Amino acid sequence: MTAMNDAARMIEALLFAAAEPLSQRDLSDRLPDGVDVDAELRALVAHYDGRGVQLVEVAERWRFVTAADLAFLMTRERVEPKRLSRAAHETLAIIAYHQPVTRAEIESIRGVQSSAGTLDVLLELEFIRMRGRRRTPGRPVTWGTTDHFLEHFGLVSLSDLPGVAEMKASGLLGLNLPPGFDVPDPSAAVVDEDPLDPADAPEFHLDFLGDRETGN
Amino acid sequence: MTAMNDAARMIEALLFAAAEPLSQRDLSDRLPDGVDVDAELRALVAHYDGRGVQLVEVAERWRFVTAADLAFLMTRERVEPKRLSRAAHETLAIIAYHQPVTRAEIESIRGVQSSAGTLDVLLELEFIRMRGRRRTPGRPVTWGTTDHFLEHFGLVSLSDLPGVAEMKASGLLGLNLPPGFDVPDPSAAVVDEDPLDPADAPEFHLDFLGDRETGN
Amino acid sequence: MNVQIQPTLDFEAAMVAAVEGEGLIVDLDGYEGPLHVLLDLARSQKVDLLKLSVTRLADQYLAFVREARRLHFSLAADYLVMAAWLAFLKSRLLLPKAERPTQEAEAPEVAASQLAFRLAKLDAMRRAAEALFGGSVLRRDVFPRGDPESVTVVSLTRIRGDVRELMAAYVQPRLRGTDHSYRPKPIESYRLDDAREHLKALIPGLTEWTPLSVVAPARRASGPTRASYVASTLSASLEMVREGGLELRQFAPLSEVYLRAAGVA
Repeated sequence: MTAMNDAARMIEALLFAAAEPLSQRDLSDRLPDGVDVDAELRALVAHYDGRGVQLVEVAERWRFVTAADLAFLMTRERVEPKRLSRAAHETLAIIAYHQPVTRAEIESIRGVQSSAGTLDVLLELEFIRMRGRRRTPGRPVTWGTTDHFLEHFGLVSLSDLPGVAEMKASGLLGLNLPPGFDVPDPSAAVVDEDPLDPADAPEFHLDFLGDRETGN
Repeated sequence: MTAMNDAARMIEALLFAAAEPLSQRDLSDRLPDGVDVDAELRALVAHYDGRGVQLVEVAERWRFVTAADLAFLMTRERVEPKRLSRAAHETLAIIAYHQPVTRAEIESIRGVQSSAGTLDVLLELEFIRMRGRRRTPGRPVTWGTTDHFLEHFGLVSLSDLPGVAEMKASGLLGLNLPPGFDVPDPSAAVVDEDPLDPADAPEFHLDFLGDRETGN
Repeated sequence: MNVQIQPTLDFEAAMVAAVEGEGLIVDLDGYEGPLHVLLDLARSQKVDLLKLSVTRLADQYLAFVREARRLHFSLAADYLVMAAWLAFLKSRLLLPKAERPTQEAEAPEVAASQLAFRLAKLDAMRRAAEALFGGSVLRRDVFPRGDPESVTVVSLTRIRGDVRELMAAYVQPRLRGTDHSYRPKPIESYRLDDAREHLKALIPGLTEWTPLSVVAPARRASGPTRASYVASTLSASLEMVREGGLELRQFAPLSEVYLRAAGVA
C-alpha cells in the first residue's frame, strides 16, 4: 500500500476514468476547493516514474499512458477471434443439430458455399471434429461437435440442445413454419456412417482442400 | 518513484491499456515465460490499495477501476442505468442464486407468472443467458447469468454473490422444503416429501469456466 | 347500484380506516401477486419468517383481500384462490389432530412450513437483489479506464457460449433456405387491350342480348383463368358502352350481364 492523500486519489481517479486528457483547469473544476492541482500532479508524476504506466502532459493536458518501452506488448496481434463470425456461428449450429453432417450438406442448408476458413476456425477452437465417413459415393467426411463444445455451451449432452418448441417459445420461429420444417435430434443413433479409420487422419488436409474445389 | 520489477510493469501496462478485463491466461500469453502472474497481481493489488484506482478481479479476470468512494466525482462518466422493475430485480436474483433454473421455477418462487418482457430485458442487458435444458419431462430451457453480469456487479465468481454461502447452508436455495426443515409444530406428521436428490440441487459452479461471455 | 362502490366514498372510508390505525392501505398496483402481499404482511410480524404464525398471517391476508375486494370489485382470481387456501389451511391448523394422519392431504403443519419457506425464499431473493444493486456497479460506482490505448489489448479467451445464440444461428439459415425456394407464380391475366379487340370483332354480330359469360372467350389449357377472361371482358365492355358502341343490362345485382350492339332496335 502506498499512502496517498485524498486530492491525489481524486486526481488519479479522474484522469483514469476521463475519456480525454484533462487540463489543470478541468481538474480543479471537478475537485473540492483549495486543492493544489499543480503540486499533486507533480507528486503523481513522480509516483508513476518507472512504473508500467506514466502520467504525462501533452499540450497542457494530462493523461495516463503506458510506458513507451512497453509498446511492444500492445502491438500483439490477436489470433483467435473474439466473437464467432455469422458464418462460423451458423456452421457450428448446423453441425450441432445435424451431426454427423457432411460439408456439402452444411452448404445446402446454409444456401451458400462455406469457406474452408470457417471449418478451420471451428476446428481450431476445438468445437468440431471429424466423426467418420458417410456411406455414400465419394465417402465424404462427416463432422460433429466435441465435448469441449458441450462444456463451452453449458450442455450436459447433445440432447440438451433446444428443440423446435423452445425455438418457438423464444420467438425465433414464427407460428407458420415452412412445411416439412423440423429440427433433427442430434443425439439419435446414426446408421449410415463409418467410423474414421486411422488411415483417414493424414488425408484430412487433402479431403479438406479437395472439398473446397469440388464444392458447388 | 516506486521501484518495480519488469513483470509487474508489464502487467500494469497491459491492464491499463485493456478495454476490458483480462484473465491470467491473457496476461501470461503476452508475457515472457516464467512470470508468476498470480503473485505479481497480488502485489499490484496491494500496491493500489488505498489509491484512487484499484485493481480488482471480476468474473475471474482483472481490471483497473476507480475507487468506489470517489464515485461522486465521476458525474461526467456516469451512465444512468436503465431503471429495472422490481420484477426484473427479483428475477435476476433468482436466476443468479438458483442457476440453472427454468422459467417455471422462477415463477414458482415469485408466485406469479413472469411476463416474457422481464427475461427479454435481462437478456438484452446481457445479464442472463440460456444454459441448457433440465432433464425433466418437457425438457425445459434453463437460465443462468453471464460473465457480463459478474463484471457489471463487480463479482469475482458466482460464489461471490452476497450471502450465497449462508443461503445455501440454510437450504434457502433449494427448490423444495429442505429435509429436517424447522416445522412449526414438532408433533407434525412425517414430511410427505422425498429428500433432495443431489442431481436436483442447483449447480452453482457447474460449467462456469466454459462461459466466456463478451462484455461490451 | 350500490353506493358503496363509488370510488370517492371508498377513498374516504379507506382514509378514515387508515387514520384510525386499523385499516390496511390497499394498493394492489404495488403488488405483483398474492405471495408479494403475504411477504409484506409477514414482514410486519417482525419475526423470523420461518417461525412465522401462519394463522395470524392468514387473518391478515383475509383482511387485506376483503378490503381489496371492496375497492377493486374485480379482484384477480389468484388473490381469491390464495385466500381460500389460507382459510382452509388455518381451519385445519386449528382443528384437533386426527389420531392417525390421513393419507389424502398433507399435514397442515407441512403446508404451513412450505408457505413459510416460500416467503423466506422470496424475501432472501429480494434482499439479494438489493445487495446486488447496492454493490459496486460498473459505471455507477466504479469506472473503467475512460480512454483505453489506441491499440487495445483484448482478452483472447472469450468466445461467447450462448445456447440462445446458437439456436438463432441455426434458425436463420434454415428459414433463409425456405425463403429461397418459395417462388410464387405470377398470375397471368387477360389483357384489357385483347378484350377490347375481341369485343370489337364480335359487336357486329351482337344483335340480340347475349350473356357476358358467352361473349367472354373460353379458357385455354394454359394462360389466364376464366375469371380473368370474364373480368377483363366486362371492363372492356364498360368502356365501349361509354364510347357508345355497346349496350349493357343486368336485371338484379350479381345476376348475369347481357351485352348488345348499340343502336339495335
